[in-house]
Amino acid sequence: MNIEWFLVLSALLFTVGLIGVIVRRNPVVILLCLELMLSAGALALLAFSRMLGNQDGQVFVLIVLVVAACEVVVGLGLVVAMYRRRLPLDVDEMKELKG
Amino acid sequence: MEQIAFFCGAIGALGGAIAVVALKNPFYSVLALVIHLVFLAGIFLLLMAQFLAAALIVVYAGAVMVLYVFVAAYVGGIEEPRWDSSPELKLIGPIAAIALFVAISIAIVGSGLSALSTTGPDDIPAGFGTPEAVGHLMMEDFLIAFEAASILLLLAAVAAIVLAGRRREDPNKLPKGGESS
Amino acid sequence: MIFDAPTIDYAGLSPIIALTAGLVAIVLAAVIDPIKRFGPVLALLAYAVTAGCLIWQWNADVDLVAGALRLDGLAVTLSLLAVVSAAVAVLLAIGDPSETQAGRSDWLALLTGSLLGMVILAQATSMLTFFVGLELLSIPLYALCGTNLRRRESLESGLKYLIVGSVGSATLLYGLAMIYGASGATGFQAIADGLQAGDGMLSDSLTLVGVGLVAVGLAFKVSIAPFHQWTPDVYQGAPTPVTAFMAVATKAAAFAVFIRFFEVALGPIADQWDVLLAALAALSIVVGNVGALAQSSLKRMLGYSGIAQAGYMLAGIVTATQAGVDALVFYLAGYVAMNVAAFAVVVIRERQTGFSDDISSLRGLGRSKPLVAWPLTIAMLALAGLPPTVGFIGKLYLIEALVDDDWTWLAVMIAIGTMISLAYYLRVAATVWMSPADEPEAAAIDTAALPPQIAGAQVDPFDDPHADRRWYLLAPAIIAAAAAVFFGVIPQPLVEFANHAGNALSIWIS
Amino acid sequence: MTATWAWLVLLFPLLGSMTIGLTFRVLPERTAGLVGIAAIVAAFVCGILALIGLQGEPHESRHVASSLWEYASVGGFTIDLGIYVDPLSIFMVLVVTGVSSLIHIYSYSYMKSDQGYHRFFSYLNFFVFSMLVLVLAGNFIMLIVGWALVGFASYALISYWYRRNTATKAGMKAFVINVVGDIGLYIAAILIFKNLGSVDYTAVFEKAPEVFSVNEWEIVAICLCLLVGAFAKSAQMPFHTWLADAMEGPTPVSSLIHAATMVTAGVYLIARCFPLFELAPTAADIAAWVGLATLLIAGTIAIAVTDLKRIIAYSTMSQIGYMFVAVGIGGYSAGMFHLMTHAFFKALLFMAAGSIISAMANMQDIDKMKGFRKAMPFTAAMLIIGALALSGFPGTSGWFSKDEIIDFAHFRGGMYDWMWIGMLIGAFMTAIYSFRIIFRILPGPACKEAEYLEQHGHVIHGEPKNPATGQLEDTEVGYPGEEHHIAEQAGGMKFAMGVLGVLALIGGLVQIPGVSEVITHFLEPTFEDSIYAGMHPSVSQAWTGLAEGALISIAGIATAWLLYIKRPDLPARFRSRFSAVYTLCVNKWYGDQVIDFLIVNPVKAFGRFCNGVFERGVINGATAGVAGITRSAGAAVRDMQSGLLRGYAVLMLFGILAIVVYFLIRSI
Repeated sequence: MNIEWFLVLSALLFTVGLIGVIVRRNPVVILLCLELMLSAGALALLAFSRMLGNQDGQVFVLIVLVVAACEVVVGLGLVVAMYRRRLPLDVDEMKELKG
Repeated sequence: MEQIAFFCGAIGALGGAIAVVALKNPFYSVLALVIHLVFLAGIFLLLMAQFLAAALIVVYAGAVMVLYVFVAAYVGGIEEPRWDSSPELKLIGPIAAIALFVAISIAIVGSGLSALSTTGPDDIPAGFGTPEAVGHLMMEDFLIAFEAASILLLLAAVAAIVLAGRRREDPNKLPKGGESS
Repeated sequence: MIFDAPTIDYAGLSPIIALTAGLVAIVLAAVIDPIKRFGPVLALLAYAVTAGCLIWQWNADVDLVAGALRLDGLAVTLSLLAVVSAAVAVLLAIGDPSETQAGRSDWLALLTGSLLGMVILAQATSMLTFFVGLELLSIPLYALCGTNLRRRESLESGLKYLIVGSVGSATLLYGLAMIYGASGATGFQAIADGLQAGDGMLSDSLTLVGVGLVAVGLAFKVSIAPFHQWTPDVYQGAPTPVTAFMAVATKAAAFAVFIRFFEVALGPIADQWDVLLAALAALSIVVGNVGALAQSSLKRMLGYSGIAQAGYMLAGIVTATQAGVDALVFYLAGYVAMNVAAFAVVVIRERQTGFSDDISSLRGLGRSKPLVAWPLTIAMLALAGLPPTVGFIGKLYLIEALVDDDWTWLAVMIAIGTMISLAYYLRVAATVWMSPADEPEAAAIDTAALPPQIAGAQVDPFDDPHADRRWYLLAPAIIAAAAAVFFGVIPQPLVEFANHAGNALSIWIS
Repeated sequence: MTATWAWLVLLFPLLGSMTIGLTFRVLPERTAGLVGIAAIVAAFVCGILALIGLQGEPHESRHVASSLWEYASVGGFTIDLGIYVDPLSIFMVLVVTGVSSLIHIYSYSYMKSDQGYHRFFSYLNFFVFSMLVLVLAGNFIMLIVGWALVGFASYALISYWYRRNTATKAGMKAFVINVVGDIGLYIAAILIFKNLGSVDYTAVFEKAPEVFSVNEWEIVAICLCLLVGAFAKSAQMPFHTWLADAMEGPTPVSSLIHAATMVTAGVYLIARCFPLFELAPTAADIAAWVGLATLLIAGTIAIAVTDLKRIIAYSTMSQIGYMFVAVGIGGYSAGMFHLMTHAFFKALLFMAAGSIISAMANMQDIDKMKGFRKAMPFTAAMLIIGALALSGFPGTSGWFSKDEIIDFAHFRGGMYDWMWIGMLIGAFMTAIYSFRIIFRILPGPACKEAEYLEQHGHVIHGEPKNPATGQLEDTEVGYPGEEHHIAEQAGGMKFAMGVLGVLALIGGLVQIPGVSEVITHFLEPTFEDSIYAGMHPSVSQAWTGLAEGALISIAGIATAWLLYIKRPDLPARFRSRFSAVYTLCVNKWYGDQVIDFLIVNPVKAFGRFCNGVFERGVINGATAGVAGITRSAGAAVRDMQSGLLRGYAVLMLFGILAIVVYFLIRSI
């Protein structure tokens, strides 16, 4: 299987994640979409790692997984904090700051 | 055989991803992401990343997704309203994103890097992608990144406690309705 | 397989070790109540030791831990700037609602963690350390922005920052992956070698798109237009000590890696990316300055101004010369002084006026509280680049470096941007000095001078009418303002400082 | 030694400003004033000592570049905190410190009842310091520093009465336009450094002829950028609108900054950079033509407006127009000479105007002033001296200086003859508007305020009103105070005006063609490398020019007399002596009406047009246009900042897309 295919798939996943960030309003779902974007990056790294026969990319992906997990934890923490404060869980309602 | 595996994996991963974006209920979106991750792990295997495939399933699809499920359950499955404050974003956003996909694809396909149209070298070292190999690299070449990642996990835990933990202060100390709007 | 442990140069690694030890101590202190009160002391101590290690290693020029990090002039100088601004943030946060609500030690742990990320980032010479350093910098900051849990704006800014920031990180990661693929390496020097060795990789679409995506990710971190939009919102919504830290230290660290990645790893293809960065710099100058014109919130105005200032600094990278890096580091150092002075005053005023950072709340400050008014005025004049402040010299250096490298048009953009910026900076200075004080009775009780920001709250427990007499708030403001003037009159020490950073790159750039 | 004195010139005003600024809580008010005066007088004395030192040098080495310390250096770029002392800069130092000393003395009395006495003197000293930095600068960076500081000081002083809305607005306007000029100067300095590798005057002027050929586009661009700076600071078209509004500041400020010193900085700049301008004659010609246009248009406006201070302000623009013509066509010493005499008589006119305005309880409309001759004899005398000098009456200082410029244009011949004619017309208008002031204010039956002053011996205390809007003023922090001061009763004012009066009368004697050409000789070391150095009209030509000037001036004064004195009572006299028919046929038709029809009305109409359509419409329109573009761009930026997170993501996406596509195209 050519490496190009993996890369195109990763580009597709990246795009889908980006679309999700743009069209969805629920912050939890947006966090999921961010996961998609990061996993697209991870897939690209692994593809290149395979292509190069170099395992640096694999370690990189492991780090990316950790980072993604941390991002999720903080993001969900913020969501919970907002929920506790009875703020609407809708990014379109977060318009306190603008202009 | 490999092609079939790849396309199955690709369709599954992509389908899961699209389902994440498309499903109205965040609870289902989380489940869709789990599906996506499972198929993605399969693709990882095709790329000879056994350890990462396992890590993705165990840590990610397992642990992190549980966190999602908990939060989704805690805040409730809020269905997004049909009404949208800026419908034009729903139109131009995806169009631009698809344009970006096309551009990146052109960059990949048009690249002069000849190795891209191969399946990668055949003479890869033995044990490529095994826990042992990755672990060695991590402890030898990328020690700092590894340590920093562990500190990051610690900080994420602290952050979660700060943001979502129950306040220990006397609630009376804080004015009620201290909301700015 | 034999385990082949990397050699560790403990002296070179000492700043990171000191900071990590400090972080651990702070986290542990959170558990022990009697020590908890001394969190700020602990944090300051840790920063002092870190700074001491950095100064000790002033002349270091070594690769550390298997080429993951590199401690050299650039790393030392920019890490010092980050450490200084973190120390200021600790002082400014004493008694701040965000710190109190987050639990003092936890808040400080997050801050220290972010600082650790910055120090790592400033030394990063591998894509992995680059990425993990950037995330270590950002993720605690996302949380810190949301730590004023009672305020809707704070949580909103935290979530906004997290989401937009993660999009930026994902883009960066994608770009790094492409460069990894194109060059076959993760170390910066190895990337440069790999790109040069590869057949036509210097202008390959894969390389260049990767460069573009990395540029986006970094531009996001230093708030360069059009990736700036989080900046005003987050600056305004975040607790002010966090904003102060974020405005200064993030820029220092992100610019460090920006310089390193672009000048070292991508140095061979400088002529491919310089026009793009120049365009981004020019756009930022315009967007930042124009956007700041009609702001009424001081923090928001500083946010926009930060976009413009980032544009000025980015111009230093565009040249890909040592003079450009010197100018950038000089400007950054000056920027630390000016911003610290400004934000310290904002903190003081916020606490006195029920957490309003509206520019009108500065009215008559010059008469009633000259000790607070002067630092703010100096900060504004310095940001505007008026002589004899450090801002003037900084802009001059940038312009000189640009002109020297035939980027005259960008130099002219800086000049024009500076002139536009006078309008809003001087408006603040004018409000401080020219407008009459509020009605005398209102002036007596400062908290009543403005309607409380928080509806329904009789007295905010965090209001502090005597904030202008707290040494930990006043000292940063006065010292920073004095530094902004001192280095404007006698810039040579700061020039040496900047040269030290630039010299570290002398192998790679002219 | 010379350099040391020059440094001290800089030091004293700075010290004065800081002393007053820092000790305003403890220093008694009058002491603050005295400190301010002492600082400037000390600077003046040091200036004289520097002059003596400089004159002691041999002719060819009369220039000293002194650097206090190397301010900063990076790469190949060093900035010295350096000054350049040569006859030109010393000349400017003496004019600035001399006139400033007198104006400080004047202000000591004039501002007596103002609440912000300390602030005023601190600002004023700071202004003098900035101005001295500007004229003593030894490189373009110091020049920019001085240039910016002067603009800042001017802004602070115009909006000195900050509770007056109109004053703060005027200050802002002045600042914005000055900033446009600063950009020009900035860019010029950037280009100079780029092309010549240095910003030091000596190095730049030495290298410029080697690097540039005459009228090469780069040197023309540099000079045009310099001119933008010069035009903005000196209120030349199209950057002149701020000056009239700047009259919102206290009268001593108008006198010092907006007549005698700051506004002449542009003239100084061109004279200082003459080696560059001589390499770019196109730019020099542009300077001269713009000067000519300004002097004509400002002259007509001065005839049309009725606000006393604004008339003088427009006249300032017009006179600076003369100086621009002079330095633009190579008559450097003539330009500097006019700069000096103008400083004398214009400062004097403003001071006298200030005295009158005080007596009018801050009313500034000359239509409401009448008959002050008896009530304020001293002020009246000074006003007349000032007007005589301004209109170039034979024997006064303005006669010698202005006609030297006019004559030089004629001497250059060719297209400069058109300038010569234009300037003669301008001189005629100058005489008309300067005596319009005199004839409106002094003779005739006393108005209410003059009468009150005459009878009671002190000025009337009207309600403090803003002359522009008619709103009540805030006397606490925003007004000259409830008590007004006039020269007749305040020694300081009288002294300052007296000295300036004498200088305005006899100051021209230093430069009588064929007799004593002090200024030309003094400035010779600076300008000896100029290509115009040897070019002088002969003595007889010069005297012919002076004679023409005298005729024009007297004709102008006579016309003014006809228009503003004779006409009002002309009909009455004729009605009593002659028959109605005769009156109608001869005098009314062939006398006033013709003049009215042929001269006054067109001029007035043109003035009104300039003031109304041109100023308000075109210039303000352009300013507003630029401001509007900036504002709408600001609105666009802010609109995009909708707070909508998804919007941000879309914008980021577009940014990413643009960059990726850009690189894709590059990679092909």
